[in-house]
Amino acid sequence: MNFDAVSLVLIIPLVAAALLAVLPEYKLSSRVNVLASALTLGAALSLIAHRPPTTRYFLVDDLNIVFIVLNTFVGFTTSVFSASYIAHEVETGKLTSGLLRFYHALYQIMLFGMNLALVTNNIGLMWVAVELATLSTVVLVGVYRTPEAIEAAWKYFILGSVGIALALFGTTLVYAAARPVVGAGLNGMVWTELLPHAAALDPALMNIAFIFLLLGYGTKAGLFPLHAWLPDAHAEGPTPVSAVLSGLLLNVALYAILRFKILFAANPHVIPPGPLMAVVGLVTAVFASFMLYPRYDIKRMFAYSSIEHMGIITFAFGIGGALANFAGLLQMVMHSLTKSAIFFSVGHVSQAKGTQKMEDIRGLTESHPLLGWGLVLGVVAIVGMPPLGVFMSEFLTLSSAFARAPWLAAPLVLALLVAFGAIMRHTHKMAFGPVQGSVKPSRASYIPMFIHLAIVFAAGVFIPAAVAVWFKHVAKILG
Amino acid sequence: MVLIEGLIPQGVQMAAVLLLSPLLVGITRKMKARLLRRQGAPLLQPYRDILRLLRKTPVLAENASWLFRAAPYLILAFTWLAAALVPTFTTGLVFNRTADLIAIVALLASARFLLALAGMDIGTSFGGIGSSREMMISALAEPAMMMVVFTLALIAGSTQLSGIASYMASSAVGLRVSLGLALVALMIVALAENARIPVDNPATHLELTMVHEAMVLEYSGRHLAMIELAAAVKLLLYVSLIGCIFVPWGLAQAGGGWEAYALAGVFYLGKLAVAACLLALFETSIAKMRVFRVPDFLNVALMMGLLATLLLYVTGRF
Amino acid sequence: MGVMDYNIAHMLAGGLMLASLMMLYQKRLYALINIYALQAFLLALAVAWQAALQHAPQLYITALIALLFKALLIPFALHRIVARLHIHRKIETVIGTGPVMLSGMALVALAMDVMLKAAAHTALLEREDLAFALAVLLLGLLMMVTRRNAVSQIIGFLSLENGLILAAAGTKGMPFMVEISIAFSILVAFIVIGLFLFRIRERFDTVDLRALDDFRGEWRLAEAFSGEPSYESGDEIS
Amino acid sequence: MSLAALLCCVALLLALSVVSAATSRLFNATIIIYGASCVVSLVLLWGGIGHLLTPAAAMTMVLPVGLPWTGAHFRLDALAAFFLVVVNLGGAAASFYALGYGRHEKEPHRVLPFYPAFIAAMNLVVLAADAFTFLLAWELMSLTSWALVMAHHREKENARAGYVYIVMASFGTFMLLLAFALLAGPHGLYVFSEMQKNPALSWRGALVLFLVLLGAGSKAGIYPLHVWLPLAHPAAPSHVSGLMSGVMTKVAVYGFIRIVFGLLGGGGENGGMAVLALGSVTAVMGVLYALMQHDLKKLLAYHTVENIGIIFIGLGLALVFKAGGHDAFAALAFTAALFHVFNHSLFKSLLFFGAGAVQTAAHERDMEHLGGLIRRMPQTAFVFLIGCAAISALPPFNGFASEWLTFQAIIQGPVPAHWGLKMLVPASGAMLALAAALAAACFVKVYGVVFLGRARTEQAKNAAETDRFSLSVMFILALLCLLAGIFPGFVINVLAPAVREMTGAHMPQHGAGLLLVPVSAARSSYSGLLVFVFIAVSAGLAALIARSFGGGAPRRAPAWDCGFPLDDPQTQYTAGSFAQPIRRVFVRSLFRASERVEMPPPGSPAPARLVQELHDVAWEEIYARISSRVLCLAERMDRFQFLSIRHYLVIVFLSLVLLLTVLALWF
Repeated sequence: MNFDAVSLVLIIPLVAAALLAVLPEYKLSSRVNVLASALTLGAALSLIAHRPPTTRYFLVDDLNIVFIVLNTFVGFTTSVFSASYIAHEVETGKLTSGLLRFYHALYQIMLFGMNLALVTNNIGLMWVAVELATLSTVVLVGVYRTPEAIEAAWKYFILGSVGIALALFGTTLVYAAARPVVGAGLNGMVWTELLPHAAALDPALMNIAFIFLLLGYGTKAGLFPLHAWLPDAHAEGPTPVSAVLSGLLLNVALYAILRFKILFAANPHVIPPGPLMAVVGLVTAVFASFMLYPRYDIKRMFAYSSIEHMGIITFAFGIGGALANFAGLLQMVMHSLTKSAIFFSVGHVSQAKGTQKMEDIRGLTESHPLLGWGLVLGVVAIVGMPPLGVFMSEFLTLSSAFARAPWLAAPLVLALLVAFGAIMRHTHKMAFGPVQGSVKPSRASYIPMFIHLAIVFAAGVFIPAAVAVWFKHVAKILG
Repeated sequence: MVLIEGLIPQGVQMAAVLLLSPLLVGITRKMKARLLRRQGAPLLQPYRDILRLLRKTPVLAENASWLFRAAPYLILAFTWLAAALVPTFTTGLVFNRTADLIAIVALLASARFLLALAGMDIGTSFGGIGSSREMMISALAEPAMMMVVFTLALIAGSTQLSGIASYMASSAVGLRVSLGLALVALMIVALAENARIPVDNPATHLELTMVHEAMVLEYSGRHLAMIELAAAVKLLLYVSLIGCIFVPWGLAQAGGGWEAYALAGVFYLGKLAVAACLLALFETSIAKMRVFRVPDFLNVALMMGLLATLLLYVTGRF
Repeated sequence: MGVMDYNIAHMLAGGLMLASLMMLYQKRLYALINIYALQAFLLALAVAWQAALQHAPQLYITALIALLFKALLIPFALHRIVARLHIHRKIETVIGTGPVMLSGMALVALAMDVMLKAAAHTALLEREDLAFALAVLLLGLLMMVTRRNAVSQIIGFLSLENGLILAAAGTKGMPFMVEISIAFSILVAFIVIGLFLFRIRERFDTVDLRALDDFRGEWRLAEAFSGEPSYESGDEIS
Repeated sequence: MSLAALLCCVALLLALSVVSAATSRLFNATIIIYGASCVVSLVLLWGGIGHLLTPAAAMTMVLPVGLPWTGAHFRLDALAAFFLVVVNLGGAAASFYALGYGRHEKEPHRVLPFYPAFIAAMNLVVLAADAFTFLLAWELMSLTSWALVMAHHREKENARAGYVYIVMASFGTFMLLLAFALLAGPHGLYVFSEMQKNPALSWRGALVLFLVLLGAGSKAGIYPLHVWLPLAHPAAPSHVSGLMSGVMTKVAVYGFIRIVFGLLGGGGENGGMAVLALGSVTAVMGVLYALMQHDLKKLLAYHTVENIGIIFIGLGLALVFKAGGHDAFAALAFTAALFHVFNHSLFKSLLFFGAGAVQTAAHERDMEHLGGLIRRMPQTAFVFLIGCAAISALPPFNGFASEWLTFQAIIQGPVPAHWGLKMLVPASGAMLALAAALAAACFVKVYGVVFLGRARTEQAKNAAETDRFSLSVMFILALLCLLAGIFPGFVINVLAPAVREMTGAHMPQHGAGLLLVPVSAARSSYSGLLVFVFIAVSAGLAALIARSFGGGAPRRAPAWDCGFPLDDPQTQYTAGSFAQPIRRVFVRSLFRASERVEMPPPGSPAPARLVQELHDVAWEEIYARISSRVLCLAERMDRFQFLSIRHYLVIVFLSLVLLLTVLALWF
């Protein structure tokens, strides 16, 4: 294997992880962390220009390059945010340098796992990669070692493991279905080999496989009723991890589902995966939107918002068609950027105010104007108001769904409205009104947050033609 | 030339409504007194009252504003304009096109608006009481009046009063249920708008139920004269209105010549006299209502007007 | 492939499933752990047999991992945990043995029905392996949801995972077998270490999961704010 | 002026927003930002007027922003030009007003950055010609105005107002989005010109109308979707309140017209009926709410609801006539509606500016604490009186002219064939008359209690006349109210192209502008100019003549008050007592009003109390219920947050078994 960009995307995080595991000083290691993430991002960007040839192990096509670039980008910005976040945690004594070594190394391992899951051309390797990413995030979630954090990590771990097991069984079944057609051995797991023969695969086995894969990777993606780990994992872990969980790991799981969806949709004898995904997505969105109301913890609320968005995205992909797929893809990108920006803001807010309880956070726009308005802007974006990017994707999702199946779009509107009401209700109280809690200025790094929001804003009003064409092409791939 | 020829009857009408209105009040009062077996004031007493008021020095409350001083003249102007547009002795006057029946109702509303404001200017409780009740009554009377307008417009195909009057005078109308309903509604509205019994008592001050008089309590001198005159013009307006719509006989056609105008004028005076007598008769034979019974009374008018309109809409006839 | 080959494979896979069923009605922890060890041993044999049948040497590694790690190391560790942590030897179940066994039977039937119908085109052996594996997987899940005790829940997961390895090994030529079994071993190790960790940090007095429930997210927050008692952590929802 | 130039102006406004976000804390920022907004608005206004006056073909433009493969389409036709005029007239007036008013703002950095963007968004809505751009601008308008509502965020009431507002706005946007989705069809033809080519039919058409009524109606303030409006409009600074009430609701009307008339091609007879009925109810309910209200700005906001009702009566009639094929009458009704849009934007801005002046002068919005301001602020009082007269539909002002046209449309229009309409059309006439009469009553209350009488508090006593900027813009608006009232023919001529675009016909052209003739002079006519001249001349003459009798100059004396003048200003009629008769007559059941006297027990020195209760039925029956349902449902679902791991596993297990069973049984 020569040293091409794909291997760089994978090797840099691995090397960095090894290095970080031994570096003692947290300031240095957080810089190394940023550097490594930046290098990975650079490697990923170079993939756009020079697409490496497809091998049996690695594949870079229009679909996953979106994910890869997004992944490495958010990974990079989060590492920047993480540096300032961690500094504060060390000051307040919540984390020790020993734990931080652990933290930084695992951060890179997690990135490695996710990148591997995205670039691999092999459904077995993909499974391994997702598991790796999951395990590393489990540890990251539990890093504070408070009872709540351990409980969240444990829950995440157990439910995630069951999900992983189900996904593996599904993968095995796909291979079993493919073997008679593609032949035994590695080829039976290579996605680019499977796809041309999709129509010939045993439909009955594929049906069962789809159930297992949907449940398995759906657990990772936080689809109802498999979402239970997600809110707590977001709420109890360090905020950079929450940002990465929401912004990236969910996408990776979704990416896996999408890959399989393409495969299943190509076989006319299999139960079409679209409707099932649409229904699951819809139920997820409606459920999560209601769950947003009785929330006390700010991070948990935004975690539920992530679930809601995953529901919407799954719904959009389930509906299918050029418009809805485009919308789903766009929504996914926008959600990653926005939600991580929100978590950046939330992280600093909860550090500044010393609490994650929304009751104790009041009048943010006055006490911490930049953070407060950043949060408001992020929330405005996440609930789908223009001129920010989520609006465009929700516009397309809703309008294409409503024109085709009004009865499916109606619950989605309900979900969006209920979620809107809930998030706004909480945010309103936090951002406005008389100040409550600490007013001491926070030493925050605003750059990652505002970069994300700027991109989201730009995408809301202007998507460059090249990107649009590319996304549209992907939408076509998705069927 | 044509314009001048047209302007003369218009001018006559305008002068007539202004000059005749106190007489109408006088006749009514006289009739009422006689019905009560009193001698009553002379017929021309209202003229004397107005003249006397004009000569007196007006006394203004210390905190009266410019609005308070300007209102009487504007009230008179609005009322007078409205009255000038109602055909008294002839249809087709030059100014007729200025405003149709809806606009006439609105002109009266303007006058009332100013009067009610003037009532509140000094900041006494009586003024407020009067304004508040006046607006409550008008809130019911105006829609009822509008329904009457609708009815007439649907029958005559016009909201132009001279058009309506000409149509009513023609033989095409006949007896209609809706017209009857409209007449009753219009009469109720007229009673309410002119502060007559049973809605208000024009003859008393200082009664807790009073409406119109309460608003003008603080006025004196020429301001009061203007308001009294405006009230008289308004009464004349409603009488003329009922006359030209429901008793359109004797109206001269436009450009009918002096003889026709003169004859019509005599008819008109006769109508006024009869109306005054009927009004007096009605007022002496009925008691004043409690103020919160008034809405019910006006609701009758509103319902009748609405019924008349609906009948016309639904059936096209009646 | 001869009849004998098939029969042996069949017997081993069936044995795996039987072990799962046996686990369902165990009342004592040690017995449960022992049966798990038995199942892992059977798995190792089954994988080795598959390795021989498929001429796939890498499967021997998988078999070896199963034997050393699952049949020996983990049961040993679990024994130690139970002894060290003074966990009740009696297994607390959510529903009685009878219903559990009945549901287990139903699950086996479901697995057979779904799988045998589905894999009609594939080889008989593979089909049966997949069917048994699905049954083991479902039984493992059933065990996880009917036990309150953390150790027995984990054993449920482990047996579930045995089913997965069986399926993977039974599917001819499945790549990444070694990677997958290593990945799973790490997972399992994590779980077991997790158990230790919790104990070591003395966060929990017992490994009964009800103790963990007290730290469910927002639990205390919700109580603090609403003032009303929250939901019983019992079994009214299932 | 070309469309590109107009769009540049809009971009300039947006840029202004960005600039002010950075500089709003500077000393001169207020003047610079408002001044610049005013100038840009004037330029846009000029562009709009120019397009209306010179009959030019519609201009279109596509920018490569927005939805990637459609781009952002913009179009300037007569209708858009008319609303451009409405928006920018209001925008320029508000900006100019704010030059004075804005100086009282304590936290300009919470107002300035959003203000130019708000105006820009409204302009964009009017110019947009594809669904995405339209909705984007629409929601941007909501967003910026929400931020402005939250400018004074520390007051608890404002926070609630902002919340209700933003939720309702989002609801409306979603409804419009769905309507556009139906119009665009499954292939996503989002450009208006494409939508026009294949209009939605049958149930889809009805659904579109329904959704637009919900969407645009909620923004415009149709009953019972109006609840946010009286909360949000008063919460904003007064110049913004004026914009929101006077202009933003009109943009909502524009949205309704654009979609229903322009894209859907009319909603059919049933649709027209629904709009008519809603308009009538809105008009009456709006004014009744206003009568019960004693907060000056809230009251004005409720009057916006009323006037929106009047506008929708006109639009409903236009739809009905259009469905019946009576284009000329549709044009009449439509003209009436547009005219009222224009008029309302004038006098509602004027009134809100006046209210703002009162608020800054007396630091009070509650009418019960004001009074006698005519003596302290005579000029404000004068223009406010004109505003009151105009909104009460009194001749010779503009409000009357447009309401008169609406009446004419009702009366002169052909009798519809539909039995429901036969009932509804006259009923809507009655409702309109009732609304007009009640509005007059309400403004007697407003003016009488706020400006007349004696000051009820020290603050009111010490109020001072407002600044020159505010006064001059109020005078201009008052003058416009008068001019539009006495030259309605001119306005109608200008409106003709827009009316023709939407209804296919237009009202007869008016000549020199003396007479306003809806159908033919024989049937009805009105001349505001003559009325004005006559009133002015005869009132002047009457004054002259009356003086000539020798009464002499008036003498000042204490008020007579039937011989018992009471010094305490509290003895005056209050807003509450003024409204009491109407309250007893009209609103008892509609508002579940109750009054009871609480008598202390015998011997107790406690005062007896009169307790009045009013219930907002629309709020309690619809919104409170919905929100409690949602919260209740959320509470129930919240169980899922608190299950144990085993329970979650049970759920996973059951879903797996369920799916497998389904598979086993069906496949």
